[in-house]
Amino acid sequence: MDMPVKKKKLGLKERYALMTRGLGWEPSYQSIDDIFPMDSFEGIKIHDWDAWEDPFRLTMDSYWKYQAEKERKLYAIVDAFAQSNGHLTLSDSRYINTVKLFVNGFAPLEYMSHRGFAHIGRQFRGVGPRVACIMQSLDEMRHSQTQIHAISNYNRYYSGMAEFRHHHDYLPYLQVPKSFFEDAATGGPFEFIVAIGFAFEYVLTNLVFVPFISGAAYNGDMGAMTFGFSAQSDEARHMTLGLEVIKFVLEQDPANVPIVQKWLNKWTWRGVRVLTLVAMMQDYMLPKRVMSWAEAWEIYFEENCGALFRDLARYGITMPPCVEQVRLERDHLSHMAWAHFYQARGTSDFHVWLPSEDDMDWLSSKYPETFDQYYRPRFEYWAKCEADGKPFEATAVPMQCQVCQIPMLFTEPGHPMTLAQRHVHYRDEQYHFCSEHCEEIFNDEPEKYIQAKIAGHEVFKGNAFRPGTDPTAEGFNPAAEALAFFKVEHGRDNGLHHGSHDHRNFEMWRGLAKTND
Amino acid sequence: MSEAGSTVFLALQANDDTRHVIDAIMADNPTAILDPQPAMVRITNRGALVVRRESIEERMGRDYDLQELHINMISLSGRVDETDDELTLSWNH
Amino acid sequence: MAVVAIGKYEFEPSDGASNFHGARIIYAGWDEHLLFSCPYAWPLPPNLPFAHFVQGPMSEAFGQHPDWPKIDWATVTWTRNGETFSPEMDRSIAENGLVHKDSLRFQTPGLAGLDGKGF
Amino acid sequence: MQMDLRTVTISPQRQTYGHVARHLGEDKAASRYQEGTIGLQTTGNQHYRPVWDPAHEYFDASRTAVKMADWYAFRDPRQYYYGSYVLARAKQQDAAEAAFDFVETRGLVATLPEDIRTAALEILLPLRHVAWGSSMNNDSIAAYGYGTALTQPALYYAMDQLGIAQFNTRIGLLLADPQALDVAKASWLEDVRWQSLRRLVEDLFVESDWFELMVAQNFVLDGLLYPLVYQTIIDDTFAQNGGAAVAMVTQFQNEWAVETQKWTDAQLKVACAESAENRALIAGWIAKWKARSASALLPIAQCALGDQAESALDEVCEQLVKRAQKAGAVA
Repeated sequence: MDMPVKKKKLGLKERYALMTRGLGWEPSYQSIDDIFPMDSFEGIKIHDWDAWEDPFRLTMDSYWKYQAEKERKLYAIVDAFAQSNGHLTLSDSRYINTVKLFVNGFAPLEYMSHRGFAHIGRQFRGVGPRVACIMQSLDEMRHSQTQIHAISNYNRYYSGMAEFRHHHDYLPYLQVPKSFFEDAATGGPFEFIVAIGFAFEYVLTNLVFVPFISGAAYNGDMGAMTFGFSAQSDEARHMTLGLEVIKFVLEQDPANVPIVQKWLNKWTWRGVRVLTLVAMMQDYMLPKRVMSWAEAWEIYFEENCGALFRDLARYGITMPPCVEQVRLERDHLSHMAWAHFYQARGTSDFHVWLPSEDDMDWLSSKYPETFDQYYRPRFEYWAKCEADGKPFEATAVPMQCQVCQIPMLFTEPGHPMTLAQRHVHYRDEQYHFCSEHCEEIFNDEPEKYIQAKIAGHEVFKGNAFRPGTDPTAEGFNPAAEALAFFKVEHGRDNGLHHGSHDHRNFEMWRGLAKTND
Repeated sequence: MSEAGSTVFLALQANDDTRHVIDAIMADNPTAILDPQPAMVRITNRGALVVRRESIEERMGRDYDLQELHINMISLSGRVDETDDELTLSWNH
Repeated sequence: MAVVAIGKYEFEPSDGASNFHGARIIYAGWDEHLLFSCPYAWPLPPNLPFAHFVQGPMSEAFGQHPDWPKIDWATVTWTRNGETFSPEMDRSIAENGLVHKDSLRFQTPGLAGLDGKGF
Repeated sequence: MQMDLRTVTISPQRQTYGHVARHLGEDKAASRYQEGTIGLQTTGNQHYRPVWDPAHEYFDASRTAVKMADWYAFRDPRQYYYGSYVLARAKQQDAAEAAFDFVETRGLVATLPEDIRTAALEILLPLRHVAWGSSMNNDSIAAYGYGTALTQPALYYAMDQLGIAQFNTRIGLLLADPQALDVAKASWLEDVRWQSLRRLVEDLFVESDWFELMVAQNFVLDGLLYPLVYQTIIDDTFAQNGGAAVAMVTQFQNEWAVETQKWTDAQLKVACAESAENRALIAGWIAKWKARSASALLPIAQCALGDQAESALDEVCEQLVKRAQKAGAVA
């Protein structure tokens, strides 16, 4: 009998190549263009799919093993946090509103990302990128579910989360993240991966997860901290994929450069506009703060992405022009947003409050150039209105940007007391924008953005009424009917934090938790 | 504008598993800076950051597969080059 | 520019005038009054006198501001989609030439928000 | 002093998310599977048409001819959400790892009769391409299907098939060297024995109705292939002829097939119970793809079973017909 021969151990790269791209073949019974019909119409030219460098090289067996370990840890903490009524150890009940924003605004995007990566994981004709994309699709399913599961126990005790699925589909402010992601998903496969895999994952998710989740830990939310960090451990892989895609596409053909540059310009801007919600969450909604939005921007955009764009310069890629405006808005963004959500609180599904004296001192120390001069007076005036028993509230329907769908609350760059507006005619119809960058995005693809379902307009068209509603009936109240259609429980889900059911319950429960009587 | 001047970073959860990993990285990258934040650490370095399997194994006293890093990794920047023995983040190419 | 698509990509605009049951969407914002975070939108009947728009929906929206009752309407200036506009108060939305999705802004000389600070 | 948390006075305001409660018919505690599945996909207010498919909404139930009043009538009997899925697979992968280790450290490859080793390489290595095809087709279902109840397990199926393709690759590396993979690919591309099957797999790549794809790939093709190859050929024939080592390292595939059939059958059953139209469609698809799949698998069966091939194939076809009948998929 032969002696078993000790085989040469294959290196990681070689072995992974056999395990992935070795699986594909050149079809002959069907044309390859019929099998992969969607990876060429965008004008991106790929000459050699084999030039693809795999980012992290996880085979399915290692994937199952490591991911199972992450899941075991995560659910042990989620369970322990729920079983011990961990929500009562939070720094302050206001914190719970960040959790509401998260499940309403973010968890459904993770699901969209899962479907989007499943789609492009079918469409690229290179095996390497397909494997990387379906693995990311699976991770994104994980993120959506771990967020829903970790927040499930909050939902049992507090308002504003129970209808996250319906709210995400219809509630006006949530059309901002929803339309953002649908814009990417309805783009071609290459645009999607540049938008999400690169601009969103690489450039922006650090700004969502790292400071915010660190903030969750700081405010005593072990559940959110755990899903956040656990999700980020996958994001590290995703960012590497995003970066590889860009490098691969740019190296394949010089004609790809201007197309990619256009997408980078568009998606950096689209992403930063959506991050308005995160800026506000960081500066105003975390009772105990880790770092300001401006500081996070410096670390994760200026430093991190600066290095990246320097690296991409050799392909002729430049920093998106919108970054100039983003820098000018950096010290204004969170204040403008919170001032808006404060007054538009009737149509939100989370509670708002005015910053306290301490909060405002912190804000003015972090934003010495802007806060005291432009924003403190507004908050002080509103505090006076509240003290007088006449809290200020805006009830009219906001005018929205046709592209980002954010109410037109942004000011002219460099002119913080002048609201910005841009305007175009297209096919006998006029459209309005919050900025020249949103206008430019519209002008590039008007046929796409004329389809947008602008939330305020949907109400006026009668699309925000429940089936069977008769708007001509006596005493018909369109605002109340719209809230009913949105499944916002007026007086419970929306309004001011102080004195809300959530606030009162938290204080009562915490009181019980801290005493023996 | 030199690429060697750009910073790379690796962020890890701060827990018992990563203690030795962090020690190994700091030992292997003498110019690296350790930035502890709530529940995490961020290690930054100019140019490149190397994670070596052997250095981690020495400290852990057991075999270590570099892919175990995935369990506790939070974020990174730079290009990744991964072999059985080393994981390198850098802006060099 | 046209959308780069795999096939014919043409759709009716979601917000065409005919979808609003006869009303026209009109937007209005008040300059130097950033207490109101953004301009607002209303579906208005084309035969609504402009004065009724000001005294009705606009007053409801902007009336909370202490400057509102002090406005001298004779001195107010307006823009429409960024261009000078001179509405006649007793004429209707349609007679004033306002079309679907026009965006109005108005300036109130001498009234620059609380403490003159623009909000 | 002890600080009691008097949980009795802390009463939940609700038990689960609103859309989950409405689907369950009452507000009661829901499982992680339910909260992570029911109603998770957007159904309304979609903003833009895809530039890659302007004729449809991004999520559009009309991408299949099957019609359902409620796409969440489908249910995964295994109740897999991501966490329970990876935990189950990690456990199986542990066992598979142990089997590979056992075979390798005991030098069992050297004890394999040469004809078994050759037959295993000739069959299992080209099958990694078939598994990869199944992975692609299930990824299509995950991407273009309607409702998380169906698309979620389809993605798990796609990942499982990738895993199986990789296990088969490892078997190649265990029984031979990397060149064996090239030999197998050449045989997949040119050897006449594989061409009907390759044609079938490539035809499935261009099948646009995702439910038909699910029937053709998962119910029919994989439903015949797995019992034929991993049970009849490997577990029975090889194992009885000194090839137990091959059976050890394909345990994952066998267990997977048994487990996954339950899911596939349950989906067909729900769709067929919905309407006579669905039933007729599905029965037609089964008939159409069964004939093609059986004839495509015959040369492979012959390669291992010789003149026993036809009867072995008849037997697995019979099992498939029984499964179809049980699911109500008869016209």
